[in-house]
Amino acid sequence: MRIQTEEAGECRAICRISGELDAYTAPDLRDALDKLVDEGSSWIIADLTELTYLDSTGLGILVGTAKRCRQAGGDLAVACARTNLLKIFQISGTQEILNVLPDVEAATARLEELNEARSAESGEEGT
Amino acid sequence: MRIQTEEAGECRAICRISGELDAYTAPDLRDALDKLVDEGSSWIIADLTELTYLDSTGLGILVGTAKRCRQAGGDLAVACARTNLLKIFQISGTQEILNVLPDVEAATARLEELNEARSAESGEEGT
Amino acid sequence: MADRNADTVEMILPGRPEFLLLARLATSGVGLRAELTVDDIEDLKVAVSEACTNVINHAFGDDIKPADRKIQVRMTPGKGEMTVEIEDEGAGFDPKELQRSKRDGLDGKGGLGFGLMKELTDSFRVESAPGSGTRVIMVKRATR
Amino acid sequence: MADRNADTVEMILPGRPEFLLLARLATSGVGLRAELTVDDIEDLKVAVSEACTNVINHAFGDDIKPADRKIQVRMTPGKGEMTVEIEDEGAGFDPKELQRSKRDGLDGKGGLGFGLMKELTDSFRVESAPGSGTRVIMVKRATR
Ligand SMILES: Nc1ncnc2c1ncn2[C@@H]1O[C@H](COP(=O)(O)OP(=O)(O)O)[C@@H](O)[C@H]1O
Ligand SMILES: Nc1ncnc2c1ncn2[C@@H]1O[C@H](COP(=O)(O)OP(=O)(O)O)[C@@H](O)[C@H]1O
Repeated sequence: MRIQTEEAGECRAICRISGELDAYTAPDLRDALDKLVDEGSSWIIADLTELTYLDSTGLGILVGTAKRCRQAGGDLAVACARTNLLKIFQISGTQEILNVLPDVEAATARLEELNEARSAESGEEGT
Repeated sequence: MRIQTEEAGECRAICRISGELDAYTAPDLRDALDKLVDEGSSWIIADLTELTYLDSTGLGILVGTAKRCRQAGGDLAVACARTNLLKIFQISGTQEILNVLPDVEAATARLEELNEARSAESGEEGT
Repeated sequence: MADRNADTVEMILPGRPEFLLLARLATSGVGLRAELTVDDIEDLKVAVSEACTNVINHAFGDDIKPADRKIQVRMTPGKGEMTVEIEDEGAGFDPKELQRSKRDGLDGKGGLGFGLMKELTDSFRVESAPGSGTRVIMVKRATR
Repeated sequence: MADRNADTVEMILPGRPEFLLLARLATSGVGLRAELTVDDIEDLKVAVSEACTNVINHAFGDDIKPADRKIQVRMTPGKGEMTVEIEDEGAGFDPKELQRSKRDGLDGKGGLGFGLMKELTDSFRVESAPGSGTRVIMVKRATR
């Protein structure tokens, strides 16, 4: 597994994960994502376009990170188009909670939407 | 392993072998090469450019085919550039007897050379 | 016990995450013999990895020496199907508890692993009891 | 006997050519753990395959049932090296005969397999005797 993270300002970050994500490689991903959140990123895209293997250990980390993002006022979206991985999201019922979308573009758009919706909400609250 | 053979006229043929050549896949290659020789090809190029695995079983088949080609007045040349396979030819001392060359072009040229040399020889014998 | 026969591949792997990849490689190798499709093999790789991950995470208490933390894997390719048994001689558990924990899923309370094994194979069975180890038996049939 | 330890992977493979690929896949999987380079692993894959091919070709007479034709493989990743043992309970042979046959090499009279195993590993030993099976022990060290 290889991990590449990039902070994009305004609490946004992208984390590209390639190769195989299992209980052996998972701790590295957990560290990388925790670091992003600790350093202030709360709108995170997990780009799994080049990921070839995923199971419950990896899902656990993604779900945990999504929760931390939401606690910080943001959210997480997953970019993934590989059939065998999509099946894992689907069976585990995590497609919605993880905002699984086919590519980084769609994932970025989803996070923008969620961001605007939240700003609108808090705006309304404010009035 | 995948095998693709092509007869090119004037007793010439090329056999492209990709994937892994071991004791499991070897019988298919032996059949394909025997068929070429049986049907009249005696100048054969074994194109191993896309072969990823080779061991003594595969070497045995190549050497056997080279002998059959020479008995029929022709010869065999191998196109191979992969370091790990070249090591196998080298250790087994089969680089010369199998005319191992880096690509199909060089292998073709070698067979032309050998062909001309033989014609010249038989020409001399004839005079 | 699943049918073992002349084609059965047996492996004893160290019960550590480093060796999960090897269990998956073996699944591919035997899956090809069983004429499973590439997608079938991907599914079975997850199921096998989940079962092995469970052994690593749950079977052995801190008192068990590394040399005794072993995962036994048996893979039998058949005609268009493949049987996998994953066994440990660890702590075991009461399978009746599973139904309950299943709902907790991703909240870290467990249940997702077995859920995936079940959904990704065509037949799934777990034999376990506290104190007498665990055996998971799964069959994956080739899609046509 | 080679050192076995908590990291040793054991496999029992059916003694048939279909399973050679699996032996090589396992070599890759364990080789990565031993931090061998890609080239080291390619070399060791050939050595392992040769030893297993020998079991398939020479260890079992026609009277041996398929279920009894087994290849035992043990792989132990170490610090920058990997030990492999390949063992069978077949016919065995007199290793003293090897020197003689070696020269025949590719003439079909044998010798090339052991030659490759020897050249492609850093340490090579064969233990065999007629009637008591064969064990090949090889060590591959990581190139730096
Ligand atoms: N090999 C095993 N040894 C002991 N307990 C196990 C084993 N496999 C599963 N279990 C028990 O079954 C529970 C459910 O497992 P699973 O569905 O894979 O979810 P998780 O591993 O995420 O908890 C585990 O939490 C554990 O208590
Ligand atoms: N596992 C084995 N069981 C019985 N005989 C063996 C075994 N391995 C090797 N031999 C004997 O040693 C000889 C040399 O083996 P090798 O160098 O691999 O060449 P080859 O397999 O081409 O004959 C074989 O021909 C065989 O007689």
